[in-house]
Amino acid sequence: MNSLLKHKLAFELTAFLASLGFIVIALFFIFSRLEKDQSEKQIITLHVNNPSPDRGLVPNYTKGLSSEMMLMSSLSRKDQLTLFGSSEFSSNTNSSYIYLPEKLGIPAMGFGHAFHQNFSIYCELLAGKEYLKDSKIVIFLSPGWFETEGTNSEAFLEFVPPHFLEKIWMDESISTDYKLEIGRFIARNAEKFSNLTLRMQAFKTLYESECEFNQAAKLRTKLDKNYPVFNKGNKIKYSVEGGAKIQHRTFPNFRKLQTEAQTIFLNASANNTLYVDSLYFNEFVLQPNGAIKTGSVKPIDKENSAEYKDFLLLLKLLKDKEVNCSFVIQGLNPYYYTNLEEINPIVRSIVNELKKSEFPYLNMFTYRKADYQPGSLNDIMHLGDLGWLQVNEFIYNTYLR
Amino acid sequence: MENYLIDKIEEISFTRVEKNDSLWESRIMDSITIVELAVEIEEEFGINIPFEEIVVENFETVDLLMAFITKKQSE
Amino acid sequence: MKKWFYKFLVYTTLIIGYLFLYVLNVEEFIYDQKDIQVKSTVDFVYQQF
Amino acid sequence: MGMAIVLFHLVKRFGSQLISYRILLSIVTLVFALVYLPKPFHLIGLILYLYACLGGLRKWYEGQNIIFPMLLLALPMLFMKYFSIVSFTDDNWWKNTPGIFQITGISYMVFRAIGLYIDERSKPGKINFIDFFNFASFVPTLLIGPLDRFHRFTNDVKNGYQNMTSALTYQGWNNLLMGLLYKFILAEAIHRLVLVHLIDDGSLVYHMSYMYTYLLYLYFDFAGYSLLAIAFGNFIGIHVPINFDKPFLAVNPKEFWKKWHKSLGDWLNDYFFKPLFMHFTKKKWGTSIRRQNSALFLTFALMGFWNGFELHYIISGMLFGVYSVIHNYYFYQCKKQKRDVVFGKLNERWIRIISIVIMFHAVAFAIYIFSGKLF
Repeated sequence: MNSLLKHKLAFELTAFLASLGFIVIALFFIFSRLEKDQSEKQIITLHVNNPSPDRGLVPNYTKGLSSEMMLMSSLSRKDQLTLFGSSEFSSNTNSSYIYLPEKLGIPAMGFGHAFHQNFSIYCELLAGKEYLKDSKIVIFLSPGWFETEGTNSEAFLEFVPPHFLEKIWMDESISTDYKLEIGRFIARNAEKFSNLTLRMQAFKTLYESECEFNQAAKLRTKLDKNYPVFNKGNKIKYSVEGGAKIQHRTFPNFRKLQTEAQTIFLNASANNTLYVDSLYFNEFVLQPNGAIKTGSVKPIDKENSAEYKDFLLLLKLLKDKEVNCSFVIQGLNPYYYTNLEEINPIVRSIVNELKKSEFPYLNMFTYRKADYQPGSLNDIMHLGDLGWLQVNEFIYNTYLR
Repeated sequence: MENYLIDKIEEISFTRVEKNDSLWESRIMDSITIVELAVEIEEEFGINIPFEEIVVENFETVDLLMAFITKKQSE
Repeated sequence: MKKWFYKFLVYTTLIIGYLFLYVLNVEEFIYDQKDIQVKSTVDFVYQQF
Repeated sequence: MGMAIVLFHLVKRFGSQLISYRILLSIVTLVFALVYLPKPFHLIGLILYLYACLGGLRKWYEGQNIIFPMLLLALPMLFMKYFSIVSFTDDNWWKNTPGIFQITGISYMVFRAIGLYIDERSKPGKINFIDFFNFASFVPTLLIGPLDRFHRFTNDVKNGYQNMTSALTYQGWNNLLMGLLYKFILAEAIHRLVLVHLIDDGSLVYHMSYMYTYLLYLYFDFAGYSLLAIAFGNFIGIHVPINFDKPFLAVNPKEFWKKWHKSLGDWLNDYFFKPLFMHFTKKKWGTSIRRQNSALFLTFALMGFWNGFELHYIISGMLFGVYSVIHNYYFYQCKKQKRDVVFGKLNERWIRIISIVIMFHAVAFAIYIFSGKLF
């Protein structure tokens, strides 16, 4: 090594060390002051004036606090059923969230619309963590979810409002592992959001600090943990209200109702052999040239399915919190879809997981035409009257017998 | 040739020029005037100067320029 | 000495800049982020088929 | 990047007999392209196209006119720029064509190829493919320059391992520090702390503040990136030319383009302005000053088109052209009348300061148009 280089090296090193030393001393001064104003986080209580209803559908939480409150109230009421589902939550009069309160006097609320998938449900339950014990929850799974790349960014924004994120973040009793998963979701989908809120960024940083080589994130997480000043925000508490109690428990004759519903359906679908409602058939299945459209599904590799991972995550949370939860696995119409055996393996895996976790479930999926009950689906994928009555019977048997 | 060049440079650049002035360095010529000079030279001496050869290395002083023109004429 | 001080400044700015921008995300402390609206940059159209 | 630098130094130490520098450089470039670039095969395809064109031109094209070679080499870039302004909604068989031309660094590669063609056209001999490949796709400068010259670059590559001296490495280190400071600290701070928080209320104040902030942001981001590219070049023994040199102290457009994106300014001067102006002068179109001004204006208009066919790029390029024309006219009148036609007998120092202020604001406005904020 020549002397010129040695000289230069010494020059650089002294400059670098001097600036490092300068900064360390400055930071030392600042932090010795910071430590003193450690204060307990303020708790913000959120409440609305109108008592939450005991029936109905909340499509998403973009309406603000009142819709969030309905979820929290529903979870906190041990007499009320909380139903999580997606596109099947249309206004069929036999839909559980209508049928159970109207016909049986059992309070029940539905939450969700299309795209309300495992990960959103996971976040909602995490936000309502303290109410989960003994809550009666039914989750409607659709096989179609598992063909997607997991919950999409738009659905995430609809179903996981800022309050939920804030509440989860500030809740120290929720383990980092659970928060990490939200960070993972945000980090993976970061470019699908126009920007990130402070809290979304915080979740992302947490994920990066734990799962990626990111020194800045690691340092930030350490600061957040040790100095509350850096972790701006307030704890959130929903002031929930008690609700109506179960009014009567007559056991309806589900068998009879189901047979009736099937007969009506067969009449209403008489113009085709696919067991699809005639109006629907004419509008969506029958092509202008007289041909009949068919559908096909993509085989799903469960190792690489984001949705399946989200499902396992949700299951882990439910087991962990000992939630009184049950599942409905919905079917698809095997007369319309020609290759349903392709997704049979993933449905079997789901069923196995549910069995292992000892959650009650109703499996309506079949890939065999022979096993398919006409009328359980109104069209090609949405529950019909018969299907809803079967679901209602399952819920009734699970929670009220 | 020398007088012609000096005259031309003075005409183009509106400045007095000595034989040993460095044309580029002392900003007598710039990327615009250098091209004009080259075209004048082309016509006067009947040579062809490709534009990529209009560079400082060939045009810095009157001496260099004369050498360049002589070289071009002999080609 | 002047050169050395210049280098000292460069290093100091680099380190402080790193801390403020990448560790602390200093804009969180400067700007109130309450009213920031997040939108999905992808439009998901619900399709039945 | 770091790994590549370490690799170069290891090979220099232990295997410089086994593998020559230029082969090593191509291998590293190729691996980088395959691993990190989104469309490595498109890139290689483009290089093959450019090389084939160059070979063909050198063999069969004997004209002095450079318009045809330029257009031929620029063809893929023209497609790319064109496709980025039209949208394909129809379900045609060619609906996927635009994607073929969206290649990282296509504009710079095309400019390098044109420069190479003109520089080397009077020299006999074949251009080695590996040399061309290294030159066209030199990774640090692939994305946004600086634009190097083939002759200079190939010389550096030829000297290869001998160029990797501790002095150059130290120079690289300085460039790296400044690059990091510019791009990741200053530009980032301006962007995150100021630019995104400016509230667009449509007022003049907003547009003014956006204009100056954007100028500073663009400068630090661009100059920082160039410095990083130079630094990485230095670390593996390549003297990448500098691109920015205190541009805001420029007193006139001519000086500005020697300080701001210098490599592009030089390129435009050597391969576009010069031949164009020479052509005008030979044809004796109009008066001398008119010829100068039209050539200047066209050169900067081309720069606008090169940035993209969007209106804001073109207008901003033309605006820079107008600046140059005004300055050139003023300069010409000064020389002709042997006095300063605007400032008169004002103190030299004051003239300088006023010029810098005027130039800075003019640039800020042109870059503001460039940003596309206005239209």
